[in-house]
Amino acid sequence: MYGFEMMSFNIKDGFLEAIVRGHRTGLLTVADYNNLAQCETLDDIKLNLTSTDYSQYLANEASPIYTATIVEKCTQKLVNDWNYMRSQADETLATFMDYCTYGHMIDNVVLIVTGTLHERDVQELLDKCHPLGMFDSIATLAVAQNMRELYRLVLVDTPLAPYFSENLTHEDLDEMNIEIMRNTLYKAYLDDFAAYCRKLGGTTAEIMGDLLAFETDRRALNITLNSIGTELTREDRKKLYSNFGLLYPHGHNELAMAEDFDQIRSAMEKVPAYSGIFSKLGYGESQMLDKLLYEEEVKKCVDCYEQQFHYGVFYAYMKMREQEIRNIMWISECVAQDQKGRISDGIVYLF
Amino acid sequence: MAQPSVVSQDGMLLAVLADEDTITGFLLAGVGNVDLRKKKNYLVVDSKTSPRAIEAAFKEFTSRDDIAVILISQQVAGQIRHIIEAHNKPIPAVLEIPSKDCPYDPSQDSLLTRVKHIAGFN
Amino acid sequence: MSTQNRLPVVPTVTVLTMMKARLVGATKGHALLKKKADALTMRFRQLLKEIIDAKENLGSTMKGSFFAYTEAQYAAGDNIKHTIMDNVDTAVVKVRGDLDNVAGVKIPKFESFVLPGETKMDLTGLGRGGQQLQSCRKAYLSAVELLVQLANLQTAFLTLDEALKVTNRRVNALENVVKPKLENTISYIKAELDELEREEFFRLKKVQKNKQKRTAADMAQAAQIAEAAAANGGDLQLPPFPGPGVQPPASSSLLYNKEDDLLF
Amino acid sequence: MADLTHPVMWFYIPVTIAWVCFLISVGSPSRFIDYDWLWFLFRNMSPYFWAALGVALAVGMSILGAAWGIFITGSSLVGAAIRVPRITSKNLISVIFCEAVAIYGVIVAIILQTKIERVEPVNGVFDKYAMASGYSIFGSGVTCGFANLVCGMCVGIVGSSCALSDAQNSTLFVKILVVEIFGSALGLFGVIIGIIMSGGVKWSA
Repeated sequence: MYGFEMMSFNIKDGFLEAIVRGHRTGLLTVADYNNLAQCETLDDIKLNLTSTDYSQYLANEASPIYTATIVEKCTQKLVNDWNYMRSQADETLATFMDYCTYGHMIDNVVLIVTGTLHERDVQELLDKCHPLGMFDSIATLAVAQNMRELYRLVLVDTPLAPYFSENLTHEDLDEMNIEIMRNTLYKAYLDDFAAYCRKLGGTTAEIMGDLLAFETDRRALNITLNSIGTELTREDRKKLYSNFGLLYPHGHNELAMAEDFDQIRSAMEKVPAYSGIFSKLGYGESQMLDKLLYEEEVKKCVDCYEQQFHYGVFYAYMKMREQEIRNIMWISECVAQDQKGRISDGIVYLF
Repeated sequence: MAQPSVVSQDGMLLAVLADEDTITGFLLAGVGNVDLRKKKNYLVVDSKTSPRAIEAAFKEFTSRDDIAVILISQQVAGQIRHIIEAHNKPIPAVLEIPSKDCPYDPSQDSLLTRVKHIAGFN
Repeated sequence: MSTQNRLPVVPTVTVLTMMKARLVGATKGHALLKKKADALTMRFRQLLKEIIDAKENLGSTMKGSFFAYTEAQYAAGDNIKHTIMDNVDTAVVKVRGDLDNVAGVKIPKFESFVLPGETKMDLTGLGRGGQQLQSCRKAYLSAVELLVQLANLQTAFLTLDEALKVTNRRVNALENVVKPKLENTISYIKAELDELEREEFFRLKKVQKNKQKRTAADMAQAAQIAEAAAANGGDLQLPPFPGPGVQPPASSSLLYNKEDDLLF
Repeated sequence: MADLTHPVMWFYIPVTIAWVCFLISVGSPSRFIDYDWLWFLFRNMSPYFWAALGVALAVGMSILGAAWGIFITGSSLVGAAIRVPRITSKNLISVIFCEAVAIYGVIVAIILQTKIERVEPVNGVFDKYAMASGYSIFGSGVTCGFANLVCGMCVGIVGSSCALSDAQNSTLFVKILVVEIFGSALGLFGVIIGIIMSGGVKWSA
C-alpha cells in the first residue's frame, strides 16, 4: 500500500524522523570542510570543529590533541545521538536501527572471538570494540575457555545467533580464516536486513532496497578485488556474495570468475547504475575506486532524505556520519603528517 | 674493540617500540612475532605506559639474542634517552624512527647528532 | 729529561742494536696502522655521509608509509588495527646477518628478507580496504628495508668508530710515545757510548804521554850516556828533542792504532 | 500482495465483509436484494436520525481529520524543533490550518443543528419535506465531514513536510505554505457545498 504510510508513519516515528533530519543538518558542509582544509595544526582543527555539532565533545580536550582523540570524540557524538534515538524508538524502528548496527556487532564479535583465541585481556578487548556494536552480554563471550563453549555462548548471547547457527559450525571457529568468517556473517546479515526491509514495505522497502543493493554490490566488488591473487577459490568467493543486489545473480557469476581488474570492470559495467562510476576511472587504475564508491554512497544517502516517512533516513544518517568521521580523520591525518596537498583526495562532500 | 657477536643465520627479528599506529603498520608488514610463551617483539606505547615499562622492555629487547634491530619511535626514545645513550653495542642496533603523530626531527636523534658532530668536527 | 722518557736499559752496543731494530719495527707498524686508520677514516667518512642521507631519507619514507596506513584506515575503517594486532603470529620479515670486512675490522651486516608463503594477513580487509592494506604493507616493507639498511650503516658506524678510535690511539701511541722513547733510548745509548769513548781516548792519551815522558827520559838518559860516550867517542847522532809540549808524530796517533775493543 | 496487517486493510476488510453480509441477508430469502423491503425500511427511518447523523459526522469527521493532521504535523514539528527552535512559532501556522478544519466542522455542525425543526409524523410517517430535510442535513454533514477529514490529513502531511523543510532551509517555508493553503482550501469546498445543501432544508410545506 504504497503512499499510505504518510498517514500512519508519524504515529510512531514522526518525532524521531524529524530528529534524525535535524542531526543531518548538523553534518559538516562544503564550507566547513574548506575551513578544516585550511588548518595548519590539529588544534586549529579542534577549534574549527568546536563551531560545529562536535563542540561539546571536543571543547574540554587538553591541548596536545591527536587524531585518534578527535575521531574517538566524533564517534562518541554519533553513538550518543544514535542511542538517544534508539531508546525513543518504537519496536519496528528499534529493530531496524538494531539491524543498522549489526555490521559493527559482527566486527566486535569477531574481535572478541579472535582475542579470546589469543588469550587477551577481556577489558582490553572490550575497550577496542566499536561502541555502536555493543550489546549487553558481549563481555560474557570472553569468558569462554574453548571453541565449543565459545560457539555455544555466541549462539546464546548475541543477537547474531541466527547468522552463526545457519552458516558456521563450531569447527569453523577454529579452522576458518577469520576474514572469511567475518564476511560470511556479513553476507548473512545483509540478506537478513534486506528481507526485513522488504517486510516493512512501502517507501522504506523501496529506499532501503536501493541502499542495501548498493552496499552488497560494493561488498561483492571489494571481495572480488581483494581476493584476486589469494588462496580464496572461486567457489568460496561466490559464497560470500549476498543473494540480492543489482548484480545478483549474473553479475555475481561474472565476478566470481574475474581474475583481474578489467574483468571486474566489464562485469560491473553491465549494470547501468555502476557504469557511470567506472567511466570516471581510467583503465587499469583501481585506487580511486574507493572514493568514488564512497561518493556514490553519500549521494544515495543524501537522496533518500528527499523522501519522507521512511526508515532509510536513519540508516543514511549513520552512513553519512561515519563518512564524515572518516573525512575528519583524513583531514587531521593529512594535517598532522604534513601532507596537505592530498587533503582533497579523501574528503567526500555532502551535497 | 667490541667484538661483534655472532649473527645467527636463520634470521633474526626486528623489535619495535612505538605508538599504536606506527606499530600496526609494521605488524601489517609482518614484523611482529609472538613466540610460544606469548612473548612479543613489540611494545605499544600509549599515554598510559610508564617510562619504567618502556625501560624494561627496551632492556629485554637488548638482552635477547634473537633481535638484531630495535626500532624505537623518537617520542618513546625521548622518554628513555639516558638508556639509549648508554647502549653502545653494535648489536642490536637501536634505530630511532619518526612516529606518526610528530614528524621526524633530526636534531633529536642521538646518533645523528653524534654523526653530525663528527662530520662537522672533522 | 732523558731519564724519564727512555727505556731503562744498560747502554751497551748490543742494546743499541736491539733498540734500533725496535725502532725500525715501530716505524713500520706506525706506517701500517696509519694506512689502516686512513682506510677506516675513508670508509667512515663515506658512512657518515650515507647515514646522514639515509636518516633524512627515512623521514620522507616513513611519512609515505604512515600516509599509506592512513589511506588503509580510511578505506578499511578504524577497527582494522585491532584485526592486524590480533593476527600477529610469527614474523615473516626477518633479518639475516653477515660479516663484512673493512681493513681487518669485522662489521656485522644485516639484510632483511621476507619468508615466502601465504600470510594470514592476505585476506585482511576482504570486505573493504584490502587493496589499500596491501599497498600499505608494501610501503612498510620498503620502510623496513630502508630501516635495516640504516641499521647496517649505524652498526658499521658504531663498530668503525670504535675501531677507528683504537687504531688512532695506537698510531698516536706509536708516534708520540713508543717512537720517541726508542729514539731517546738510542740517543742516550749513543751519548753514553761517546762518553765512554772520550774517557778511553783521554786515558789513552794520558798513557801515551806517560809513555813519551818515559821515553824522553830514557832518551835523555841515553843521550847523556851517548854524549858521555861521544865525548867519549862521538859516534851516536840523535835528533834534538822538541820538548815536552810537542805533539807526538802522526804515526803515533790513536787513529792509526788498531785496537780491538774500540768500535768505529 | 497487499499486507493484511496494514492499517488500510483494517478499513477495507470489515467494510467488505459487512457489505457482503448485507447483500446476502437483506430482504426475503427468495431474492438476493428485496427492493420493496428496502423501501419500507428507509421510509420508516426517522429524518431526525439522518439529521443527527449528519451533524455528528460533520463535527466528528472534521475533528478526526484535524486531530490527525495536527498530530502528523505536530510530531514532526516537535522533533525538528529540538535542533532548530526557530521553526516552532512559524510552523504553528500548519497546526492552525489543521485546527481550522475542525472549526469548519464545528461551524457546519452548528449551522446544520440550527436547521433542525420539530415536525410531527402523520400516521407514524414523516412527509416528504421532512424526509428531504433529513437527507439534506445528512448529506451536508457527510460532505463536510469527509472533505474536512481528508483536508485535515492533507494539511497535516504537508505541514509535517513544511516543518522538516523549514528546519533544513528557511526559504522553503513560504513555498510550502502556498501548497498547504491550497490543501486547506479543500476543506472549504466541503463546507460551502454543505452549507448550500443545507440551505434548502424545509421541514414542512
